Amino acid sequence: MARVVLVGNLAQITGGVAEFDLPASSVKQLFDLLSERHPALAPHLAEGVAVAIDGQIYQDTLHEPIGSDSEVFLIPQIAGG
Amino acid sequence: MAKHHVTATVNGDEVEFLCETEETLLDVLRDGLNLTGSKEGCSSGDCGACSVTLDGRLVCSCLVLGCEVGGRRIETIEGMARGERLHPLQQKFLEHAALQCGICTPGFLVAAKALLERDPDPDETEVRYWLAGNLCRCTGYDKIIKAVMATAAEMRS
Amino acid sequence: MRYEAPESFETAVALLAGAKGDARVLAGGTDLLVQMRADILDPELIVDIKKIPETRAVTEERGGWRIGAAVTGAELKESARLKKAWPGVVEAANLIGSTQVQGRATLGGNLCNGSPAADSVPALIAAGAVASVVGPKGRREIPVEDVMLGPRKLSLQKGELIASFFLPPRPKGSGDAYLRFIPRTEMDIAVVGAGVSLTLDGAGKIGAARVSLGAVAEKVLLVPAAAQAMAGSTLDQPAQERLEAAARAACRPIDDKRGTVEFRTQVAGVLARRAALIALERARAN
Amino acid sequence: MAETLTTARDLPQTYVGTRTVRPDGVDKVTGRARFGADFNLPGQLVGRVLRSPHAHARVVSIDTSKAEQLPGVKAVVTRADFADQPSEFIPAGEMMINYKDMVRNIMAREKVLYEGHPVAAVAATSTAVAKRAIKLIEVKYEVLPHVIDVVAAMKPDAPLLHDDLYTVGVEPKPDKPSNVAKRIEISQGDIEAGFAKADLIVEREFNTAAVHQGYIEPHAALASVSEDGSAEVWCTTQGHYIVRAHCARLLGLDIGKVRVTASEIGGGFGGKTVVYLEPLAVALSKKAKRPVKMVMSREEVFKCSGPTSGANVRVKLGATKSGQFVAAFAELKYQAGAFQGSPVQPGVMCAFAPYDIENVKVIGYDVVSNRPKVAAYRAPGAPISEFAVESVVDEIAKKLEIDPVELRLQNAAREGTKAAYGPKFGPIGLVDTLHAVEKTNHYTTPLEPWQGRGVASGFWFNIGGETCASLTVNEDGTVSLMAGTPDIGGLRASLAMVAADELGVPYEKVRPIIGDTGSLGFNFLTGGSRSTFSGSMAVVEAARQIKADLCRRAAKLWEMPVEQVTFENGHVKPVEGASGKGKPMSVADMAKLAGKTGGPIGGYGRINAQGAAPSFGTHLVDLEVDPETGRVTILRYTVAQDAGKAVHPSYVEGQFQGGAAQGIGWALNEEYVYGADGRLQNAGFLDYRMPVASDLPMIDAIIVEVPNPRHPYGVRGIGETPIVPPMAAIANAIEQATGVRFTELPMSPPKILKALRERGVNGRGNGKTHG
Repeated sequence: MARVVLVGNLAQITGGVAEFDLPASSVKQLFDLLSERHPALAPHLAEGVAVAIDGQIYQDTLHEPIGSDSEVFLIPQIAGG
Repeated sequence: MAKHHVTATVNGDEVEFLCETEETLLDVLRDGLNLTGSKEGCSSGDCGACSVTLDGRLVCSCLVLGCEVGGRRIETIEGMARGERLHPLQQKFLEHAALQCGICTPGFLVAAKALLERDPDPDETEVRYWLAGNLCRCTGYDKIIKAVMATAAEMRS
Repeated sequence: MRYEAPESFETAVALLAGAKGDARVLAGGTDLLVQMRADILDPELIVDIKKIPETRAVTEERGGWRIGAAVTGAELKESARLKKAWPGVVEAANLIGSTQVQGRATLGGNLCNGSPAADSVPALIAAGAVASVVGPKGRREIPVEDVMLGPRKLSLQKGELIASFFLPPRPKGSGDAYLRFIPRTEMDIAVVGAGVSLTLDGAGKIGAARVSLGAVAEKVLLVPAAAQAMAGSTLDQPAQERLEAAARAACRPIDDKRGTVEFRTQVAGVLARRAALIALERARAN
Repeated sequence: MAETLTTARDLPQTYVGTRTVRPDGVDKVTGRARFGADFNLPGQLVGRVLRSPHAHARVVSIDTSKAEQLPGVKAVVTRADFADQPSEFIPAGEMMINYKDMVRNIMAREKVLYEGHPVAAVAATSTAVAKRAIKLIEVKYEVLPHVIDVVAAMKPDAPLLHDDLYTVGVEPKPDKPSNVAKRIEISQGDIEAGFAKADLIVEREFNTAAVHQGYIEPHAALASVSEDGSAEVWCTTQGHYIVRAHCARLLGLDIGKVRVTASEIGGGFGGKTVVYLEPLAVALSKKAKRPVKMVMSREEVFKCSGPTSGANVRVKLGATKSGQFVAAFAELKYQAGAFQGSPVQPGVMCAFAPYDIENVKVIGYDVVSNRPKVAAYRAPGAPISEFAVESVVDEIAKKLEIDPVELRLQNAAREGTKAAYGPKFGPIGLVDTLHAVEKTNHYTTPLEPWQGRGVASGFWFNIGGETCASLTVNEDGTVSLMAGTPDIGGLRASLAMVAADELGVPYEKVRPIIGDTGSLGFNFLTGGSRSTFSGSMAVVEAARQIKADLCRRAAKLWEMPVEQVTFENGHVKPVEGASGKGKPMSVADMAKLAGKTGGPIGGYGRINAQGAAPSFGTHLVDLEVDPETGRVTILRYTVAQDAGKAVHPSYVEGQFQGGAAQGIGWALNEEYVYGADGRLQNAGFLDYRMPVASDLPMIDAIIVEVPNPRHPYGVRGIGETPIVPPMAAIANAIEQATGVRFTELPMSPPKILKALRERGVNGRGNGKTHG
């Protein structure tokens, strides 16, 4: 089970729950599982959330694999100047 | 009011152009003579991107009227290289990476050339003050100053 | 917009006097062109005075100096004898803008732009410079401190223009200096400017002196009280303090984007003192 | 000069890491390079914009009839020419964009929200006619009260900019609109418990002014729309695919029918990641059926294009006696300008990123006010929050009498540290930069009275993103490289070096260009310190395809199984011990046979670059304060930053030096000054005081290289981090010089003199710096 943490305002949408243990093996599966549990999260996940898997930040990619003991953070997307 | 008919020498060539009173030398160079190497950064003499020499004197071409330059000698960035040979300043700017975006580069080169023609051995402070009217937002000036100093040293030897 | 470049004062004066709309004198153009581009000015006539010989000459006259109104700062710097006699004036003219601007900007333009922050004006006033003005009624001489009345307001009449400036002869033991405060090292308009000219008496004490302050009032000020504060002294600590106090007392500045009343007043004293010390050092070496 | 502390893994690199002459260099030193305003087309018209003189007003009516009748006027556009857009954040060009706001920012609709807000635009046969036409447009305004300051804008009775803006991120949902678009919060641990453990708590409030990117080239765009509705645009931008996306959306065009070519770009720093003139030029050209060219004046650049936020920041940091940080709190209020979208989110995430702190909470507010909408500026948001934090860190160091570098080393984030924003860091170089600075003789040179030395660190995430690059091997063996992200500061040189190393061809034989939007697939913009990082990955991918193809071709020529052919050191050759015969052939040899072996040789890298790694930096500054005038003179400056691997060390140093210079300007003199009328008072280079050459010393650049394991050459983005540390480094140095801590930017002479006098700090200084 991957440990999944919502950073910042996303936790408000899940009623304050910020941490989950989820059997996801890819970012897409993770998003699907989260959306199932908290349908209100779905638009936000489609709307620009970056995923940090074991410290590595991925922006905008659905196919990145997630390990069974991975630590995953959902954080806001970053652009830059 | 009819346009002014002006004849001048630009980079060694005699040129003729027509201009309105309010058109600046920079307008004339860029729009009339298609010499777009001189850049318009502010139109108020505060950035130096439009630097040219007028009878050998360094000026901002945005602060000179086109109708003032009749019979005078203008040198722009386009006249700096001789045939295939770059001016030593141009060469040193390349070697020292003294440019990033490059928009201020023509103005710096024209201004630095005017400095070295007056003073072949300026110290760092003199170079910095001479070039204080040329704004660069990319480089922090470090490599520009080094390139000018290196050129001066090479031209002296 | 008409552009004329007459070769004589008679023609220039006739053009200016006869203009129906706004008529402007063009010398270096470093203020005029900026204001035209920003749509602050839209003159009907521009009279370029640079083809009139007197406006472009630097000559020694009656032991003093005549400087054409359209001589640029860069040209002043190239006159070694002038630089030796009036270093403060030459330095002040070369604080106007960048190298590029110094290649164009003139003493006449700097004064007639009518800015209380003009760099060359406090130095000219401290030097006791007199403007030679030509106009429809002929020529008249006006002390520089009487040319500017307030921001963009001059005492010149329609058709009048400044032909040249006269800097008086320099007795032995004289020195002048100009300092200005700007936030950067270059390219700014003075937040405060201070010009000092002085002559030592036989005993090495300060005799005749003039102090002028820029950017601390609606026009550049001549401050006789500041000159009196150091008269008869060698600029020792008490004289320095008197000078600073007198300079500050003369200030009536405004708060604006470039500085506050408090800052300008405080720094005016500091610059007056620092400029006086430089002028004194020069006088002693002279 | 650069000092390499560690080296990237050993690759057969001939060019990467060397100081080549950039391929676009000659054009830039001869005036030949074409920037935004240097393009012209036959029949082109001049476009100009009528802008609001008011900070806040309802636009009651716009009458363009007189302007339209003026001879020479070919088109006039207003709000009526742009369809309204729904209020929702939708993905466009890899960013989330609210087009309801964007369509209003490029052309005011119901209200004007800042001085300079566009109200109408005209296209005419000359500048003079266009200027006259602008004056003939009659606009009736109902002037409304305005608000400029961020704290004032948050008050319940503040003038309201948008009556449909409800604060997101607060529970319960507000029932009244306000100027606060968003509240965000990140936290970990328990800050109350953390502060309870602290022996020393320092709490300070900071204010920073809005500052502009200050690129020397004004915005410029040339658009030509043909009768069949296809549009071509030439403009100066950090991302021409983004321009394409926005123009297509705002004008209802198919993306495939809009072709955008990026000119050479005269600086951007984030400010050219958005559109201002481009959609107006397209709309005018569509209406006039002629090309329309628009160029901003410098005044327009300052009044109407994005500065970055000014802000109000409160920081509280707790430490034990031994110097361990145990709890951190910050509250950030950022100006967004007239529409939501300040960089407060990254500001929140970056605030404490350089440190390993167990208990952290950061709250941020995104606040609209009657200023131009902010745009990205180099490490958007980070310089503001890190200025505040690094100032407080310095104060803790002084109070605990610990060397400021040592205190940072003690608390520095390292590989495995959990960042304040959540995830753990991979290999990072903060500690290395601190050590690098400590080892300089700069750090130990004695100071004189009125001089101070300051140190500060900084962090930026860096990003990757969608990127394309193609490599074509020409008949003579030369290589054409095409990239899709504008080259602001040496990208073409870096990519050509990578291509040369990958293919084993001479650097001079690789000619890189930036393609237009029709030439390559989508590219995200040049920003986020991504273009060398991502572009080089796309080039490596394109080269990989070429190498594989060459092996296939050689295998056929040699009648060998492809597995027995390899590409090494620029040559295809049989693997060691292969059965068949075949003499090694270079890329140029293969190029000669291209037609006979299957046609042109090329590779096309199309990637979404992942694996971007953060860059940390530490700055060291010496300065002198003139106690009689408040003037600060920068005496000496050193930057140490982790580049992962410096592809072109000179341009890496250039980024360090340029970022430091911008930060020095931000620290000392740059600011947006507004009058009581809500109008900007210093919209020009004369009074918006960016550093000039005589203001600065040489800036020593130390390149630290802690390789990024996710990049084939170890590269990290480096462009943004250098602007983060200077403000705090300078504030910390001024504190050392004078004993007074400054918490308001810019630290301009009037403020410094006032503070010194109020605290009775006086003296005549060293007399080295004249007024």
